[in-house]
Amino acid sequence: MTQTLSTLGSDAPDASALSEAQLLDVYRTMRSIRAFEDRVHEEFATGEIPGFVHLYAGEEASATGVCAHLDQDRDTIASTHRGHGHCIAKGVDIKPMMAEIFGKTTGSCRGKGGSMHIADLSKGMLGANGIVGGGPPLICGTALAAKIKGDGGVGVAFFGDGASNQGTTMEALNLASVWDLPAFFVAENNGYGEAAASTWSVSADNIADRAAGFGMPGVIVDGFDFFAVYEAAGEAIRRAREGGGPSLLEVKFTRYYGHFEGDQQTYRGKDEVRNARENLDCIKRFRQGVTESGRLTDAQLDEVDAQVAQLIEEAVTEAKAAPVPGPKDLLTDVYVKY
Amino acid sequence: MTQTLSTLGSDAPDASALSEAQLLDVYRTMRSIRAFEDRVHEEFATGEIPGFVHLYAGEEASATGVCAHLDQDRDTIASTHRGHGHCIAKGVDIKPMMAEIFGKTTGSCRGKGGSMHIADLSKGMLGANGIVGGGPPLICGTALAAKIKGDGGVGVAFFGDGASNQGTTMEALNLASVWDLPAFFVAENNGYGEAAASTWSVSADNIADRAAGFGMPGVIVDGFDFFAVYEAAGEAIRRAREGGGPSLLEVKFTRYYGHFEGDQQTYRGKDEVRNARENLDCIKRFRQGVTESGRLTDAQLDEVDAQVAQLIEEAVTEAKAAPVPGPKDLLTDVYVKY
Amino acid sequence: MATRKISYREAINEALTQEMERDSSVIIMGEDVAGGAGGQGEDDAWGGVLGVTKGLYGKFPGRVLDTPITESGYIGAAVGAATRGLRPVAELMFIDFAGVCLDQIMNQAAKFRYMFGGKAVTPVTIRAMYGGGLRAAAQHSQALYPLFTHLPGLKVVVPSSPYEVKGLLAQSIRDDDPVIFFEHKAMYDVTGEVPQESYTIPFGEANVVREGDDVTVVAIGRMVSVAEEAAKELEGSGISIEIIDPRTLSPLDLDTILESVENTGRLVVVDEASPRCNIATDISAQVVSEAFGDLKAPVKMVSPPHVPVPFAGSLEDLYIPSAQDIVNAVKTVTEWSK
Amino acid sequence: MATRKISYREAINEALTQEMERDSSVIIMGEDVAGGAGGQGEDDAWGGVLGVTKGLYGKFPGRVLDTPITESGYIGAAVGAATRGLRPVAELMFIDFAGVCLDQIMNQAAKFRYMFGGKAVTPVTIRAMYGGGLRAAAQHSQALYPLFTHLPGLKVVVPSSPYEVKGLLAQSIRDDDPVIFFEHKAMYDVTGEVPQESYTIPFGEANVVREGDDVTVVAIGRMVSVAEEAAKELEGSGISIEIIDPRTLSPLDLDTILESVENTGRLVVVDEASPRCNIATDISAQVVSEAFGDLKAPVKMVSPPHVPVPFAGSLEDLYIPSAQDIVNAVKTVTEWSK
Ligand SMILES: Cc1ncc(C[n+]2csc(CCOP(=O)(O)OP(=O)(O)O)c2C)c(N)n1
Ligand SMILES: Cc1ncc(C[n+]2csc(CCOP(=O)(O)OP(=O)(O)O)c2C)c(N)n1
Ligand SMILES: [Mg+2]
Ligand SMILES: [Mg+2]
Repeated sequence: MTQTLSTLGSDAPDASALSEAQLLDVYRTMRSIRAFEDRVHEEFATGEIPGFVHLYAGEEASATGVCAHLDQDRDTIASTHRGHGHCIAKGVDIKPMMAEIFGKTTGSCRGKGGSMHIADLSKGMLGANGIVGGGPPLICGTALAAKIKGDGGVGVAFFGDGASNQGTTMEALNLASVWDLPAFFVAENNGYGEAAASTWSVSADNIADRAAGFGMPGVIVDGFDFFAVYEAAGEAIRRAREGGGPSLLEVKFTRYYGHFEGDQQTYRGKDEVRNARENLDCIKRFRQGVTESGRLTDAQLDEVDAQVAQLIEEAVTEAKAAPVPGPKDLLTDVYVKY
Repeated sequence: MTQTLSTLGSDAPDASALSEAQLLDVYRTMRSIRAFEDRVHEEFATGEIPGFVHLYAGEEASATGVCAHLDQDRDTIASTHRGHGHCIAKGVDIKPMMAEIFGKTTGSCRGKGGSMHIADLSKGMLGANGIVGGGPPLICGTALAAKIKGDGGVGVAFFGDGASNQGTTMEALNLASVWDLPAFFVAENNGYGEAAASTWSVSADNIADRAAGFGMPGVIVDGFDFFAVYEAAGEAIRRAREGGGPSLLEVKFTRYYGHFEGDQQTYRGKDEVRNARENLDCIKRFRQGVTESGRLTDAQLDEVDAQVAQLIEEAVTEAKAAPVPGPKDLLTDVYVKY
Repeated sequence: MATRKISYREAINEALTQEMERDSSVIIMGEDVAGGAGGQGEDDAWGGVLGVTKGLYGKFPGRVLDTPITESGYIGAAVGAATRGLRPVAELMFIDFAGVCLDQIMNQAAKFRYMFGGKAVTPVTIRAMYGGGLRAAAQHSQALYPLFTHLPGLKVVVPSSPYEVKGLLAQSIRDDDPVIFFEHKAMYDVTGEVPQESYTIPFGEANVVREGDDVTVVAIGRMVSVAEEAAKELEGSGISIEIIDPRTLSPLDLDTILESVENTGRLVVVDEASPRCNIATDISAQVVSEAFGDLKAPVKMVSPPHVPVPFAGSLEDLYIPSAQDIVNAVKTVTEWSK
Repeated sequence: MATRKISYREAINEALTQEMERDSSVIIMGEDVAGGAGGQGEDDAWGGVLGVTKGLYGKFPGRVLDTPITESGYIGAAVGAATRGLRPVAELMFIDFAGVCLDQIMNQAAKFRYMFGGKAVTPVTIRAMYGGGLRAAAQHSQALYPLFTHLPGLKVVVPSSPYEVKGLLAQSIRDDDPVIFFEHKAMYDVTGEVPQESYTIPFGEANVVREGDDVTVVAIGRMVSVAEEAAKELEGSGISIEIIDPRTLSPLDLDTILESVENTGRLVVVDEASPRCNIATDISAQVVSEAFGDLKAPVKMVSPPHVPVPFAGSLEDLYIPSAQDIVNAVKTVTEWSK
């Protein structure tokens, strides 16, 4: 049942119908993620950011192409340890995100969660997750809630190639199918789970090949191509909303940084990242596509770049200046009532 | 990659080559399981057997057809809560089994395990298991041990249709494939996990359809047909022994009794069991096959029946007469040394 | 409120029914809780494995959901659904099965609120059977509530009678925090006076089951009735014990225990859980830390030995704390002198 | 034995190396312990996530196995392999991940011997990181050894220094029972004197780290060094504490603690685990039960508050028990009077 995009036919949402404003939004999202991650990379290197940090640079087209179809109210996503991109694409505010990574009271989670646990339920973002495979079962629940409420909402679980081998993920695929849930599973295959290659850890040729065993469509897209992700995701989400049940999308690409900040990456081929950055990059490709086709101008895009750069600069400055949590914060927020 | 038996080709072990003695062994095993289970059913009804008991009657061809290819020394099986058949087929002694079910010191586990935990490591039987999906990961380990020792041993995990949806089972399938283990996964699809139909709980048409997603062959056989199971299992086990990696076999049939003793089974279709008992039964079919082809005589088979009946009778009598464990048994056997 | 005698099982069913009637966001899920899906026989054939949810499926269409055998999947789904406005009651058949789904309880449900800076509410209730007495052996007889009491973010409820189970379950469902609700599998047929109308019993308020002057006996769950037996036996010796049922282990009403100890000067804690790091040690340590000056004798703990639960009835009866064990402990502390 | 200064990390690596040299049945498995499989870059790039197993892959071909992200799968495989003659050392990266594989530890490895009537031997060692201090937040900072100490059938080891970690790991690997081995993630760079030669430290023999007369302080794992700091601070006040490192929590050497308390009459237990049902409560309760008459003051427990581990450094530092907390507790018990 695994399909490549071309076989999807006329049902697919039409990326060429995106308006100028929508295209600018898409670009702003991808650029924001990239700028956010590049800056966190720098700040981490100076020792100012505590804890474990996993960067999403290179994978922007996935979060952006999927979340472009989602509402903040009725649609929920569950993310991974590599969650900044999903947060930004789902509309979580960037300044509190940055403050959270620095462990400040102004953070999305008041400094209690950090990079691995940024969440914003009010935006339908059910959290980054420190547990590989933690998210997919949760999404069966948010999809079930949407189905029972009948609000047309969809649940989307992002997970990595490594996570695709976790039992929790596979259970969620089966459960979503058995319960016929409005759920969408996005396998972000960036080639590695930590230092282990996905070609080794996934016993099928493609993660999407597992979809058939769970009675759902499985589609593979080029994750460097925003429009490909956008169309494939749109199709799956539309189907889910209309009661057509869950699907699995495998998005293939490469991550630009190490598994986590500090990773020397000697397990990778020498030119892997350089090649991707130079020849495949999703932002370059998007930019080239929309300018060559005359849908957007370089000036418009440059203006977005400048706005994003300024926002990130402010986010970092404000995050650094913000207060750290104090003794009384230690004991709050455990229970609603105890 | 799912195959039906006919497509396996000439590699399959040839059931027609089974000798008279071997055929009698097979029959003795199936008959022993049936007689054991029928008797446990009766004894349970009188209230003499404590705890939860799950009977294997109707499924004899699976345990027998698979274990016919296994050695006691180098090959290990992991079983399920419905484990009596696997035990008997792997050569665990019947009298200690019966005593175990009655909770006596003469039991296989000295009365500490009961029906759900009968084991005999000396026979390569790593235990019935009270946890659905508990066995498959263990078998990756026994197969790994065989691989590392290089003794040609194989690990076999039996599990039910319900267990096929458990993450632990699916993880084991992937791991066995990634590690290229001499492992064999036998999905015993008896139509139900407790009261839930497998057609509902398994999101694919067949459990074997999942094999492709784990890069291994998946084969379906008629579980009422000993010879079909024997040939399919033989092929998979031979391949595993020769370093050809793991496979998945789906054995389809029906269980004759309730999920556990006491189950009223109102969730089942009215004639389901009667039909299977009358028209599909593996023992009847085996008997008919071997007598019609002249490979065995009714007299030979009747003699086995009589011997089995006597063995079971003795087993029950001795089990009932055996002593229960006493106070000092409570604290032993927790650690090798503490 | 007018009461009538019903069983513990009926009391649970009644609480579920009444909560589902008053709040349409309450849903139920679990293995065969809706009777077993997809079969050819009757609807609502089972009501969970021991019949507790029987009848709910017909009363609340679409809100009583069978699940495949996929504890990580559906416990996770219950948690996810709880973050999106539902109040799921998930049945984890035996608490022993927490081994295959602990992450969704320990790292997801329990931690969301804190990790997310107080911005999540996860009103999920997980009902599970615990305890010994049914000859269910090592994997189906554990108490395990100490594991959950250890984990911040969870509430742990262990009701001791039909009256308690109804009121505490209603409170659990209305409660805004994740609750693990322990039902003793040997108590379903115990009957007691229970009001027909809906009522709740608040968390963190211990119940003084019996007043007495000489020794405070804190007992958990089914041990409350065993302590009551012991109280009767002790009447002959002229020793009067005060029995306290904490009802909820997290939160724990230490004050009521301390008040009693202030009066009696002696404490025995009776806990069916394995002896290391259990509730008996927890309460003992807390009382000693807070009220050492009140104590006239050592605090004694009555718990099983540090061994798995044995199958044979002769052993299991020795394993489970008995009235005689309590009597002995009470005598030890009353007779104690330096 | 001649010693030299090496790190905790190096001491672990050395123990693994020496045990693998002396016994060919010792194998190692875990995520990226062999460096990361299948990539285009260097072999042995990682040595587990924090470099502990680095170099072993090259030294022991075929005996150091990377795994996919499949904790139920490979922990189960380690357990299964242990029943078939290997001595697997499985790395569970963070003990927090026990949530996705607890069953194989709790219901399989821990219970085989008892359930099978003493006829199984399961010499598996599970190494895992625990503890706070690295700003790793709620899902990567737990101590959790109380959960495993609660479970009969397991041994629980928490080494407190480079010397201890080497000798205790060697013993764990040679031990015939399942061992959960806790390495504090903030200690890998701590250095200390360690013999080059192989040696073992027996289980169940506490170490009196420092002698003293006024208060017995039992401290676990990294808390031993924090207690040593406290001891120095207390010297000024003229209070001398005796510090005991239990080394193994199961089995627990209660006798050494009781002897010390007999002398000091006062006890403080320092435990980095969450406060309910933890080791501090366990040891307190056992000492009170056995040695109430020796106590001159309440037993005090120094543990974190009942909240998840916070991310922000300002909070985490408050969360983890400090030398000052120990000093305060020691003063409370020395100054205590009715
Ligand atoms: C249950 C669990 N196992 C292991 C880890 C450690 N870990 C964190 S991220 C990671 C790799 C995940 O790989 P993948 O799913 O491909 O996501 P990616 O990092 O490539 O985005 C691992 C092994 C974890 N956090 N949780
Ligand atoms: C982890 C776990 N979940 C649930 C159960 C309860 N349970 C015992 S047997 C069973 C049904 C198993 O179905 P299947 O795998 O098809 O095996 P069958 O009983 O049909 O042989 C269930 C749900 C269990 N023992 N363990
Ligand atoms: Mg990846
Ligand atoms: Mg079945």
